[in-house]
Amino acid sequence: MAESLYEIVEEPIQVESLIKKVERRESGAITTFIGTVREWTKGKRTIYLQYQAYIPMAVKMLAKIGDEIGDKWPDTMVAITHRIGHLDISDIAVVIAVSSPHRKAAYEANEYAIERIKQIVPIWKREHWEHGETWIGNQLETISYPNGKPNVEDVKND
Amino acid sequence: MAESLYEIVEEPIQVESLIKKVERRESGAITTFIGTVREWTKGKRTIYLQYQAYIPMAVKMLAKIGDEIGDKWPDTMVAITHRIGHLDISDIAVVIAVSSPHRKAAYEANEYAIERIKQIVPIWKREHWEHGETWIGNQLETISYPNGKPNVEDVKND
Amino acid sequence: MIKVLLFAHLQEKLGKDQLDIETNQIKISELKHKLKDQYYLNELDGVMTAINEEYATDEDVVKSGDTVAFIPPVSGG
Amino acid sequence: MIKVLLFAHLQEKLGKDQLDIETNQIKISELKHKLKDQYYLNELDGVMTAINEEYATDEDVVKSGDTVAFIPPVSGG
Repeated sequence: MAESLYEIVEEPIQVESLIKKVERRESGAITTFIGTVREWTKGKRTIYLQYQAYIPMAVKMLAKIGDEIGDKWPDTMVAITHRIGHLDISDIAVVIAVSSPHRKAAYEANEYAIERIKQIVPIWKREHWEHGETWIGNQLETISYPNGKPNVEDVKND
Repeated sequence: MAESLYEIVEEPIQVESLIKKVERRESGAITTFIGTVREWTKGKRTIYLQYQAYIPMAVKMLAKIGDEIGDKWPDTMVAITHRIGHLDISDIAVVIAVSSPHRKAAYEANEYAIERIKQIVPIWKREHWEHGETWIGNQLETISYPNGKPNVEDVKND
Repeated sequence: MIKVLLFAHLQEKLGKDQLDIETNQIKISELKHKLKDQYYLNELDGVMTAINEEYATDEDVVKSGDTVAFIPPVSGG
Repeated sequence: MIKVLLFAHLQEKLGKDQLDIETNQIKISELKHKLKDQYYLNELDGVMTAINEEYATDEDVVKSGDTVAFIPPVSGG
């Protein structure tokens, strides 16, 4: 396989291309997670988003998530692409595809991937609200890392 | 929306078309489950599959699953397409797409849908193995319904 | 007349996917008994029944004009 | 020389995405202190650090040729 399983891109993401990357004859299940730009968050209207990444480290951390999944769910195969730059409402920010012989692992590994992305991958979202703008992850949700490293327990379901 | 959310088809399923059906401005997450034909099951090699359905009832039962999901996860939207006829290895048999403002419900509702499909939707799979063939659901996995109706507890993770 | 639909191995065994039963009304348990006798369809034990595309029980009664489908354990997905 | 990369609000506050620090080696905690003093970057509290694209702690030491990145709480996905 010449193509990369872990990518940060500036162009729209094609879901089918990620599905193709994880297709195997031994698969019986493929799950995908598609993160899209939502218009309303807690009563505030988003106009558009900007994502910024520390690209080489972000790719490394995506690959690290893939390695973690390989340890926890040995028969799975994972591909992740995250888009950066300007994204409008309903645009796709991230796609995670997981294939597995059996479905349970495909769901679990997929959900694990998005939780880890929100913990360790150096990507930042700037929300452009109807009235103002802000980098998410600092002012709104004051998270700090007392242990030096991001922790599984920090994750919220958003 | 003129297009149907619940379909039984004989042609290949396009994943993107199901994603389009559930896209909404209020969505932040779309999950898909793609069930594919697996080559090996417990050491036996599959050559191809044939699916048969009681089509009008199958469509009704898919819609019922959608209603159940609407009750359990009120903000979600669901689309399901199941293919019947001759399917080769890696062909897509079923696609489930769920959109939701938040990701947890999108995963949970999606997994619920595939479990319910395996319980109540009148579709049968005929396995054509390397050495012989059989309808799945009778000889191999002798399930009966003592309570009159298929039950959640019957489901296995395959 | 009651229309009876057969699927999967039931259909294969009988060599047809549909039967017409000439009766005004009959309980599902009796209909199953009748078909087991007439066609040696012992496979009807442990098979679900749908009346007019909704799951039903052996105690339900079908009338002329109804469609009965025998639903072997399903294996979609 | 140590290369320092800045992202998100840190980058915005400083008006640049990169700084070069002329030193042979320095502990991360000291580097943070230095930048807080020099650029009023109090935002460096509660910010993670990466050395050569791997997460590091305030106790780690960087040497000339290393790349340090300050990683505010991430918000991808």
